[in-house]
Amino acid sequence: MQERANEMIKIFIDEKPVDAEEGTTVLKAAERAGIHIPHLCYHPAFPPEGSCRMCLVEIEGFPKLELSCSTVVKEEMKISTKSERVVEARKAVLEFLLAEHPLDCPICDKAGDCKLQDYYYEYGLFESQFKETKEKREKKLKIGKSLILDQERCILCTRCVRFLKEVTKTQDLGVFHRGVHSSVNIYEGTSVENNYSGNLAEICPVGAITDEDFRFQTRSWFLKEGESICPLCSRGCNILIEYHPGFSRFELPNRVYRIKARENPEVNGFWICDRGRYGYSYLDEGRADKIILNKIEGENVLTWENISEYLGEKINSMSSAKKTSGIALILHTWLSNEELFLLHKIFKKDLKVEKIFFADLPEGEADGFLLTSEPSPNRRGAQEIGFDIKAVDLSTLADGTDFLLAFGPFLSGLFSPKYLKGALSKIKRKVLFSSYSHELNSLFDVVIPVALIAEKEGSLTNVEGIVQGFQPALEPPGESLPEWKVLCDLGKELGMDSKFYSEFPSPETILSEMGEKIPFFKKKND
Amino acid sequence: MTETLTEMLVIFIKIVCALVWLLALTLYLTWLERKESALIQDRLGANRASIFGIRIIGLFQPFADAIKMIFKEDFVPPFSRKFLHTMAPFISFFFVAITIAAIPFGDTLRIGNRTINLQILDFNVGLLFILAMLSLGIYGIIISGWASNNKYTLIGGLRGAAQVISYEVALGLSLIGLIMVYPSLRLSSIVLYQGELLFGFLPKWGIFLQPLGFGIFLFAALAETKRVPFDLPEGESEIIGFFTEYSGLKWGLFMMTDFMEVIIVSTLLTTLFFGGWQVPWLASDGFHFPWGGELLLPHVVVILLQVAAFNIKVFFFCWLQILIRWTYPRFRYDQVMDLGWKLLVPLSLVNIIGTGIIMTI
Amino acid sequence: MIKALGYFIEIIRGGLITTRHFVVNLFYHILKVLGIKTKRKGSVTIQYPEQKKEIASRHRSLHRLMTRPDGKPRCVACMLCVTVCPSECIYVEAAEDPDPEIQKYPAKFIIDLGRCCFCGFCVEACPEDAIRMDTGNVEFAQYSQQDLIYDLDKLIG
Amino acid sequence: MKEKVLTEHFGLENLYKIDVYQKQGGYRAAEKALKKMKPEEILEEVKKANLRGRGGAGFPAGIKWSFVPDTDKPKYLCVNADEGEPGTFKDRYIMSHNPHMLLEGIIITAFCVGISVAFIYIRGEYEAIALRLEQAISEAYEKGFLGKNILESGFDLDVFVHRGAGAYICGEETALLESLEGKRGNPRLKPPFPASVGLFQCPTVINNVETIFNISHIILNGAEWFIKQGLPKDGGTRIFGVSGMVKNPGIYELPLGTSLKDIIFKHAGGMKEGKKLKAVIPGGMSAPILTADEINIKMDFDSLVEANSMLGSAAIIVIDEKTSILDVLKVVTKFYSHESCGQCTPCRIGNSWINKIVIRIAEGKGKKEDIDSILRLASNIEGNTLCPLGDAAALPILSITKKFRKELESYV
Amino acid sequence: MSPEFSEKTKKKIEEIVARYPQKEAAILPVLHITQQEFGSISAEEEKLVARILGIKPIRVRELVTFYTMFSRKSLGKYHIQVCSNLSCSLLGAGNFVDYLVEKLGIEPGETTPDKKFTLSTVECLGACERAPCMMINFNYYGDMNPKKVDEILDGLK
Repeated sequence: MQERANEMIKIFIDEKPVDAEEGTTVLKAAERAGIHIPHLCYHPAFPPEGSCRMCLVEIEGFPKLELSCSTVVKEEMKISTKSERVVEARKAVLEFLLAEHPLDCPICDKAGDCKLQDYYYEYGLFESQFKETKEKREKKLKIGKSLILDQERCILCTRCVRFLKEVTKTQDLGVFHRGVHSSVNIYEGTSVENNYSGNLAEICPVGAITDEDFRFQTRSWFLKEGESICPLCSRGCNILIEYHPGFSRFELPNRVYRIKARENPEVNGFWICDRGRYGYSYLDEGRADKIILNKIEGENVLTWENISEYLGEKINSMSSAKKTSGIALILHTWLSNEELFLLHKIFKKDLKVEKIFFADLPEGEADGFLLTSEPSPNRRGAQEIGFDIKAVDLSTLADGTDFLLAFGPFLSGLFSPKYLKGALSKIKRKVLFSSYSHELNSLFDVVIPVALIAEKEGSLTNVEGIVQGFQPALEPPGESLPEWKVLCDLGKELGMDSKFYSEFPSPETILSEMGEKIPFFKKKND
Repeated sequence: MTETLTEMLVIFIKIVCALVWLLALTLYLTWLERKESALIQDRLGANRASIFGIRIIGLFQPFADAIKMIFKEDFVPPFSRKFLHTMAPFISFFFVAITIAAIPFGDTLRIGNRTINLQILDFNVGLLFILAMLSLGIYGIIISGWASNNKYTLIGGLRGAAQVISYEVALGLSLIGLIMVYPSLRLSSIVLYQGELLFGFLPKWGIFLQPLGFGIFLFAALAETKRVPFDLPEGESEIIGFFTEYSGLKWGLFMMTDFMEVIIVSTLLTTLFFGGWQVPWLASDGFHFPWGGELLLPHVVVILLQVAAFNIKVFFFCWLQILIRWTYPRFRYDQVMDLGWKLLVPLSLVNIIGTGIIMTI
Repeated sequence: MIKALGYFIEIIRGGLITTRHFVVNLFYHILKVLGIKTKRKGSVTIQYPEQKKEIASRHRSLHRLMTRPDGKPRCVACMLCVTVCPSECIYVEAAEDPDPEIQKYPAKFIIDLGRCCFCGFCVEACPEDAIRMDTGNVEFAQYSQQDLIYDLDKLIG
Repeated sequence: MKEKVLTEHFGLENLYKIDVYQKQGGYRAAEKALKKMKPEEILEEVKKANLRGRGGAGFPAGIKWSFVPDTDKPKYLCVNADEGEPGTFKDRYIMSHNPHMLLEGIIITAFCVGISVAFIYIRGEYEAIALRLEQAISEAYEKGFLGKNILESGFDLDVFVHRGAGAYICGEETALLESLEGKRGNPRLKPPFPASVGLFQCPTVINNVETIFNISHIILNGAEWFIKQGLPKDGGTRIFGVSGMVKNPGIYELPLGTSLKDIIFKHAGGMKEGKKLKAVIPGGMSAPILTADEINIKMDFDSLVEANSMLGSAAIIVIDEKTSILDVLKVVTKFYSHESCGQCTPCRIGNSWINKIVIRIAEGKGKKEDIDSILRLASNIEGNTLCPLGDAAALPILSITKKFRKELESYV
Repeated sequence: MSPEFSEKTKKKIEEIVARYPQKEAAILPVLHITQQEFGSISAEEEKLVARILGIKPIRVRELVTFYTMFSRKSLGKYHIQVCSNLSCSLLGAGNFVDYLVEKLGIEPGETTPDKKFTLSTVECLGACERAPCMMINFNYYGDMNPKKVDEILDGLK
């Protein structure tokens, strides 16, 4: 993205005229034109290495096959990526790679998204001629807190070595020995210990480096991918959530099996930190899936259809003076821009509620690269919308409050249960929107299960002020639904500007409305 | 007094014997049906039922079936006419079973100075009685079809009624010729007539005097039994029949009725067309062969021979009916009706006229 | 009329055919009862529990899991059988084997025979020849569905 | 027969000492270049002389120098003395005899291109020569031929000897640079060529020892004279190293275009112990083999290319009739599988694979298809690798297997 | 006990390091010196070199395993390296190695128990004109034959 728009030149790939940026490589130009050139050692994040020899292409005027990952395009260059010679060369390279590569796909976690497998299906499909014995190497080497290296599977693309050299600058891995005995290894007594080690397993094109967290859990072809944004810090890294849609007959222990980085040069490049990668248990563990009714006076059963009715009735029944002083709100910054905007409009602007607090996870430590210190994905968004981010003060909160509307499970992390119980018992009506079944839930009259960021639509503003939209990657469990739905209905219910809320069938429309009202959000989303 | 009592005892014994004979034959007809069909189809047939490990080629199968049927749930559909639903199989069963009363099993048995007719009741209108009883059996079908309160059973019942009534006509008409030949409705007389010889050597059996009548009667009787190829009322394999809603013993009764009808038809065929208990050239004192020569036999032996001959003939017709049932495919409903009304009825009329012409000549 | 007569003849012929079968078969049955051995048999019936038809070598019978020489399952929990199973009746849970040459073994291997359609795809898919359907056992009917769920021990044993 | 140029005074005792060398007219060329000539003139002269690189590829040195861009970055000269090619020993020989001639060439080259630091990358095994070179360097410093302000021309030059540590691949220029930078000797991607981005990311000239040896003679005697010593397209004499089954193995400085037969039978004294010639490897082990029938060939770049071989480092290895070609193949494949750096897939795995096949054949477990396998694998390596080592391995294997297929088949 | 260079060597290393614009570039000369000083480059020495040059030990290990001249095992007093490449093998290097193996009682790559000799076969030593040749601690010996070897080795003892 930093690259200035270079001049476009015309090249020919497989006799098809293609526009390419000047100075770009053949591989990138082809990728842009939708032609995939197989490659193993090349990774867009690193300078070309040229060692795997998979990306060879035939270029008119060159006697040898040229590396597409390093050859720079020139005007009128005629490139052929599928000529017989190229395919033969690819086949040859594959044959060499597979000669020394163990055939343990059945036990390899990479099987299914292994590049070597893919290319073999695409270009190989030969009978093995290799009758000699393969080199014996270390099969199971623990090289990091959750990484396992299988040197036999390694094809020496050195992506891992380069990653540790150029991204984390820790240089934990090296290539030892030479020739066919070359192998990637760690120095004894050391290991890959950094907050980005999980990326190694992801960039490894074969199953040489596998992730212990995912090791043997399932097979990758069962998994489906959903795009989302990591909510574990304010960076807002783009992620892919890989989940298992389940078997019809057998129950699986969990839905989400791993998180992968999704490329976004503006935010996270190609990487995500280990916290975001391995901290996905929040998606499955302890989820609430039913509306909990602890204390309801005289009403019938609450469902999602009549929650807004219930809330609206409770708020409307308060005297107008009490509306501003009697209502208290506890928010958190896992709410999307749209939800915060609706909350701001309803409670701050229309009802003029003053007691609005934010309960979030306590600050952590930043690592100087992607991970930020604030584990709140939308703090910046809340500020831009106009919230004054105040920490929860229980005495102020309870003082003269009749109606408490709380969001999120984080309250329990901030105060001791006893203290919390004492303060909350003074408040007459308490409603909680939370995704978890938590002991905190018992302190509220009604607990409404809500969807997490991975399960809803909306947008988040990251620490740098980039507004990123997201779509649901997973189905919310049980009765859970996103908050914005109930907030839209509540707005209508309160009748202050019911037409205004009626115009919001989706977060997208809310965001465009936000753009109208708050210049910060204008056109940031596209 | 004692005379009356003895008379009653004799009749009672006769009833018991006839019923036991009928029911036992019915039971074993089920076995026979299975075995015969198996032989026809190169199979083995039922041979598993055993008592203490003895399983003589499946002869205990009928008992097993009976036990099974008795212990099966007797399910009465909640929407049915319960009383009629329960009654129907008994009606069917009763009217078939009662026909046996008119069938002569043999000549008069003489024990001392007492003569015993080997026939429960020697009606003078025995033939009419049998025809009447057979046509009354249709009530069971119709009632069961209707009382089950099921569209399909009703259709089955109606079909059954229509078919049986249609063939009743041909059946009755086919016998007119016979009555013209043997001028009696008394079955024992008919049998006796058949003991005479035609042209001095050929027994005067109905088959020889009334070949066409025999054919019509055979077809009509087969249709009466409602078995393949005339099984449109039940159509076990695809059409849903009148006893769909029956289970257990009541269904068993329908099944038994079915087989009993086979036996009754066989006895009628034997009695009317094959000389009943008559053995060719056997008189009450022994054989008198037409080519000269005699074989004199004691009275008991003659009676036993006659009863055996009757049984063999009945048995043959049972066998034949089962063979027919396992050989031919089912008629279409319109074909059944066509056959009855358009072929058998006119043919029987032709038979009557023909018989009349021949007799007057 | 001639046509009808033709039908009639055919009908009679049909009856004769069945009669022939009846008589011939009866003859052989009687011979058998009398203890006379004949080449031809009266029926084609196989008396199942006592007599058993030889199972063809390609017949797909009850599954079994093969073992390594040391008795461990040969299965490496690659889950290809799970993937290929059209009735989704196989469930595998992998676990780490301390032996780096094996690495992966099935901690759970469950086949729900109640769902299995015996297509044999799992056998075809298995890269380790760990699952076979050659036991020749076709008599594993059970009174409850639960008893048809076979786990690792049952499949190996 | 033309005169010897490089090896002219090799008979002299203590030629490696600066005094002796100077007595023979040493450093006159350097003086001439630095005092009387401009760098452009030198470049012009070298270009005119058609001096082709002596390392193997035969790229004209003058053109190579002209690629060096004019930048503010420091520029480097690397003298490639990593003589690893089996059969080649000329550099060791000439360096040990006359190290000063190399230094003189370095001075002129550095002056011409504007270089102030030169590294002599010498293979690790040549410790004695490295010491001799270091001694010569210190002598040159003392005499003012190196160091600051050489010969009052305002030109500074430092020369260092850098010992390799046993890696054939470091003879490849980019691998040499990597090795010099203290990394594994893995070849770099080209482009960028070392002339623009080389040692420590700076423009770098890399030349073979023998190439640099020639420089002083070109400067001293002029390009015309130099061309006369050889062929018009390919100036100068060439040092041929003859080894193997000959009577007199050693180096022979001869003009390019001398016939191979003459070199073997005339100069090297013919076959040892009256053995029969079987094959010749004409340019170091990576050159395709020539059979006994093919030795009537002129030894220059183009003639050999025509004969599908190459001049390479002009190291002639003579193989006699008694030697089994399988043994030759075994040595060749073992060498390349041992020396592959392990970077590119075809070279890393292909060479070891071929080696394994050859060993298997030698063990008597070969099959007929194995020979086809060798051919297929070798041709798959050829042209598919980053550096020329892949080709260097594939070519001899291909040529040996093709030309001696019958003999190889007799082993399977 | 981690090893340490002598003061003299340290100075020498400083001098060498000063030649290169990047400290890391001096690693090969420094490793040569290390090998000379300690006889081998084991993990401890690797760490020492890494510390001196300010790089990670793993970088040193990469080089030590890449270049064949560095030995991670300690060598004997005399390191006999016999060329096994083409020119030498043509002239009987194979027999010559066999002779040495017999004489020293060790296989190539091993060291005699008295730590005096280490025998290794190497690729071309660049002395093909004197084939078969060998090198004992960087001293070349050419035109080898058993008799000559005996003389040389006896001279070393």
